[in-house]
Amino acid sequence: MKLHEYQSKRLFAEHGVPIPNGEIATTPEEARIIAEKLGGAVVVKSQVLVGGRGKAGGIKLAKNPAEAQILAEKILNLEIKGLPVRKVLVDEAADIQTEIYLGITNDRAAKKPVFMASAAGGVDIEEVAATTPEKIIKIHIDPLLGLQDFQVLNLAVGIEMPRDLWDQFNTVAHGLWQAYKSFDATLAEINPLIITGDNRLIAVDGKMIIDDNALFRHPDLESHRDLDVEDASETEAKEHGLTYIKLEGEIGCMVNGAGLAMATMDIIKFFGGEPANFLDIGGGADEQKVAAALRIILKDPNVKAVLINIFGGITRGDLVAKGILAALEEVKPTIPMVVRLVGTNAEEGRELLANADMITAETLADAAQKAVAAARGGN
Amino acid sequence: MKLHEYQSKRLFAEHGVPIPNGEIATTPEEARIIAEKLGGAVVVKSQVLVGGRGKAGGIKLAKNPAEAQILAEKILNLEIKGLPVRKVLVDEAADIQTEIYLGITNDRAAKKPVFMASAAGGVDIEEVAATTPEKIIKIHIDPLLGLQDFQVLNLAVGIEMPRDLWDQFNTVAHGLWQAYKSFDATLAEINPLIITGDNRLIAVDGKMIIDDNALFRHPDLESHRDLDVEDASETEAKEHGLTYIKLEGEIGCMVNGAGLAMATMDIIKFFGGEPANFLDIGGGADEQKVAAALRIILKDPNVKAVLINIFGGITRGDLVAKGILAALEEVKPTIPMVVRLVGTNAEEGRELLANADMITAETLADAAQKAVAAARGGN
Amino acid sequence: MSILIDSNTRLVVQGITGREGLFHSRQMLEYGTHVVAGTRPGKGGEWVLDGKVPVFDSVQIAVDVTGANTSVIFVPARFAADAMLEAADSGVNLIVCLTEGIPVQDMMRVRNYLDQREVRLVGPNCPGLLTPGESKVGIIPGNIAIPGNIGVVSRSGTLTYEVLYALKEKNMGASTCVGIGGDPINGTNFIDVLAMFEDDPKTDTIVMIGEIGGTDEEKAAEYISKHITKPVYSFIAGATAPPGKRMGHAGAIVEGSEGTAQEKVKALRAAGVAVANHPEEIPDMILGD
Amino acid sequence: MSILIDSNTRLVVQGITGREGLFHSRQMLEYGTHVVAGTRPGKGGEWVLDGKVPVFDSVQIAVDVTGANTSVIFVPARFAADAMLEAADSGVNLIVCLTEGIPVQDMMRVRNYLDQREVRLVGPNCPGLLTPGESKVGIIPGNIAIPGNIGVVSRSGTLTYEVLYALKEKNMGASTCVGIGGDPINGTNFIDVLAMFEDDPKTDTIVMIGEIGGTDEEKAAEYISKHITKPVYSFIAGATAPPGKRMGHAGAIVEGSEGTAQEKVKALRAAGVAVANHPEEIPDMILGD
Repeated sequence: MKLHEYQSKRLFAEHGVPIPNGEIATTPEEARIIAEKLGGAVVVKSQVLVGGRGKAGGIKLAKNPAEAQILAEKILNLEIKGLPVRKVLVDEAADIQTEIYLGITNDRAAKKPVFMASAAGGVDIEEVAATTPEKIIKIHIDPLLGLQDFQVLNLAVGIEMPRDLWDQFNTVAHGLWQAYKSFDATLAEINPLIITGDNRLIAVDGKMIIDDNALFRHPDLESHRDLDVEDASETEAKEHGLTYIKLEGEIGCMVNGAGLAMATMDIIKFFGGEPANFLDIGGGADEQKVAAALRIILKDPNVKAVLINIFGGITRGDLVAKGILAALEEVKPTIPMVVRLVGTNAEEGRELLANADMITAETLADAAQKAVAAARGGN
Repeated sequence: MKLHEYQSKRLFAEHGVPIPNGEIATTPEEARIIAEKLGGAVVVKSQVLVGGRGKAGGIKLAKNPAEAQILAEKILNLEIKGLPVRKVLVDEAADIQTEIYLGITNDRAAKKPVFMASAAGGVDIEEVAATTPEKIIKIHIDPLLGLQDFQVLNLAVGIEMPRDLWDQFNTVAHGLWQAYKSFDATLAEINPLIITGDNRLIAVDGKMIIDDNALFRHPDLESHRDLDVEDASETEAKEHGLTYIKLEGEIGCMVNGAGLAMATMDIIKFFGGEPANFLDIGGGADEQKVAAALRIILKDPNVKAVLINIFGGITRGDLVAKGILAALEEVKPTIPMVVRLVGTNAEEGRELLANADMITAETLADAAQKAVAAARGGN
Repeated sequence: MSILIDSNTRLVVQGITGREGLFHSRQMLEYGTHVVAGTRPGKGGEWVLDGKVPVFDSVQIAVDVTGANTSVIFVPARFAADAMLEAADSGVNLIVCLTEGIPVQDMMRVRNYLDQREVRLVGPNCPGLLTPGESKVGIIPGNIAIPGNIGVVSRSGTLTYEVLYALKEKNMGASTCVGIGGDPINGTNFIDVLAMFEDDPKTDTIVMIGEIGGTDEEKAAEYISKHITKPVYSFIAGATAPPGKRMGHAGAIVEGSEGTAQEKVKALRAAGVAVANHPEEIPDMILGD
Repeated sequence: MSILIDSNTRLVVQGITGREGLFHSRQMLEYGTHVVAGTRPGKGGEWVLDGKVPVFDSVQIAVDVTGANTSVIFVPARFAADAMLEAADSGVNLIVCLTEGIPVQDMMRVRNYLDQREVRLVGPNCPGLLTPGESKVGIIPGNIAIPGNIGVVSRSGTLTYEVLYALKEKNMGASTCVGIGGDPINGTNFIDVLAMFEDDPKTDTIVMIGEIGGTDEEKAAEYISKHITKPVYSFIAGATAPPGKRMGHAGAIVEGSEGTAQEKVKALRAAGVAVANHPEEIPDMILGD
């Protein structure tokens, strides 16, 4: 789950990272009132979960409260990369002398978190990573030991942080690590961490991604979820314990297991079709899940045929068949359905489906070819 | 540093361990008022840092506030194993069905903390440890990983904790571990942890010893120090960065290094004398430390001769000599002093002491024999 | 012979009283696996599966009483890290964790702790192991594979079944099938299993099923070119997956240009591996050689 | 030859700019030790000891620039755990920590972390190492020992000096002297060093100086009886220490009947070790044999 800039920065601040004074506004008037409270110049920043907000006009400097109101109105009317701007963060404008990049993420190859820092922080950090990766210092953190002071020192030396700021940098680095750790982040990033004219470090922008698998430990973060970034069908699928990703093709897929689901998409393509979605009903799927999955697939108007490929392991063929029957009952689809059941209780499942109006297949290749043919026939 | 029962229990409670309602009283009247507030029967418990308080009459059950006042008066007038009772803890009386022992300490051989539990808790736990050690379940905790739920489960199963109390036990065990860890304890102990008639776990008595070396991390705990348990001279020594332990003999010793200090005591004994103290001036001792050390030694009226044995490494002989001269100037001792300086800057030290009225020695054996003879001669 | 599990495997099932734990314990027992114990805190003393398998409160007791040497974990994600650590401290030498959805920071701690001990973890988020005709630890349906000389290793669950099933349809059997799981941090990787198959006299041919995300397949390719003398066949799932989308498995994230199916296929082919267009091609490719 | 340090030792001094660090770095340099670098965060770029030794901000840089292979730590107790971890991660293969008063929980974490790595820690709370005539790492005064064939290992600092000095007075020399330190949790124990001396062709005789507290001497006695063929001489300090009193060293606590001098002496004598009544007896005992 991605968190907004303002949410991320507040979580960092809880662990001692200095952030600008600022508040969230949902109307231009609120933005003005906040700017009045803060005094002086402010930055009005759209809170949407995409990159490139600045280039899209979503971040503006306002010299006074009246200007803050005008800019907030403009920004709140923006749509950035398809996402509406519903909130703006009004932050005290900072005196930026230097921009530093700081980030922690999981390094799957090392099986450890990796702490990254660069003196070339700011909007171009991805460019830096691509063209001059040696400018990004990386230090792995032992997950049992945690971040150590000497590692922060190595980061500070590596990015040539002025020595009089090392103590502040230590606080920021440990704060970021604590936030990463205590909120089960898969990414915790400050970009830029700025050095001000009066020699203070401030986290001007922040980003966190929380491990969805760990949200049970952070029920309070559930309220931070932004549904705008999530496709309605994907969200509905998630509520049913399914993983659904909409694609552009015409053959709807329902498969158990992510690997097999991808392989099914691949074989559809191999035989000349285009998958309409990725859909993994997961292990041990029951009637309700299967019915929900079929409803979600059939909602997509591009779908011309459906391929159901279930290889029973934890998932049982009979329960899948019952789910299919229940969904057919409810949705009464008019497009052709190809079904292939193999594995645990597949026999029982096939018997249950014998009377339904479905195309059956023995092999995956057979199923894919039949689905491709059916989708063409349905045009 | 040893903590009192009430201090330990409060630190446990900060980490979620249930303790009885109760407060500290320094006068009988306060004890009555607390008992009134608590209502019902209370236990009046002397707060002194020695074992065997109950057998010494330092723990009494009072049926009502009036009785609490009378008992508190008695207890506050007690001296237990030489220590005055200055405070009593007035706790709600608990309905004790079962007494369990729980403790965490450092196992130096395993280089890990060890969590101990026994169903045979209460005052006889030391007897249990000595005669039926198999009744004490021990589980080592990885210091990097910390206490895990499965380990608590193994403790619970090991002491046959009733299953309906496992969740409560988990809270208590983790609370004790957190207290041990976050306060740098070398011992954190609940004895007894009781099961009440209505099936609750309560830590009725508690004990903590804090690692003196870690007190810099816990400046707030300094106020918990009880000076009664510390010999005045030992405390004075500590303030000067010295380690002094008073013994019963007649030869005062000043040595650098604990091992050499012990060896010096041993050799005094070997040659027929008795050491009056252990005194380690530590590494890198300077003038001030040496002068303080000599003053402390000479305060002991039993001392008939002093043996100064300094083998310079970090400690420099010239600085030691200057310290001795400063102390002699101030204290003007009348008893014989034997001095042996070897190692770093020993030459310079010996030159400085050449004019002082002291007996010198080349070897440790020589020094010890001269000190023993001098102590006898001085009788 | 075979790798990791065989007829000497004595299994304790962590979470045996749950729906999945019980269902698959019965399947394993019926397959012939020596399921000697189960655990569920608070249910020690009960017996399950028609009185055939005793339940203990902890793995330690199960190991002490029954001599279990392998553990399989069916507990929910939030308890899985503790279950793996418990198994690691109890004296078993193989832990197979099927649980899906374990927080990645939990897995980093577990993996770094396990690396200090003499115990192998397979998984998590995997279907487990099958040595056809001898032992099955996990949820791979026993009837989709027959004994043979093909070693199968895979990051995917059901995709593995496809391959085993396709092999069986051509009357080809497996020595051992190892599902290493699709999570970004796991206990056993391709290279570990490739090395075991290379040393296993029962295995003549290796099938490796990968998918997009990470660089384990690329590393495996490098290892194969240096250390593996037996023929290797492969399929990589996810050629049609759009970049930047998370396809169910936490591992299957394509970041930048790293870990695409195209790259993995290229690396494997460069290492002399025959890569199939779809999983059902594999048996014919092996027969064709 | 010798153990742990010799003329190939290239030393980085952590905390070189402090009073003790600087004083003893000069002593080591004058003794002939290759003091190639020092560290002090914030002072990287300076030079100390008459411009002979460069100061770096971190051990990593010091190692990268100077090829240091050994570190000695002079930093205060509250920074010592970090300093040891820093050294362990920087690529040196020997860390000698002199710092006294390190919290025991810090040491447990450090020790358990170091056990996962290929690095040896000597200390903390120790006087360091001396290979007479070749190299000195720590604070053992160089002029109190001469080269020879006696390996000395000790938990105590100044007591070790007594022994070296007493040997020198009889014109007897040491191969290497190892101060393992008196803390309850340390990096290297008696057994580790005994094994090294046993394998060291330069060492013919071993002197082991113990003290009350813990059971390391008892374990050493057991090890000696099984594995050490060279003659071992010993002295155990603390026979007159009253039980239950902490004698300076955190290790020197007598709990119950465990770890008394009497017990240790008994165990050592049972293992064939000659135990002296006081340290200055040792040279004559060796000469007498």
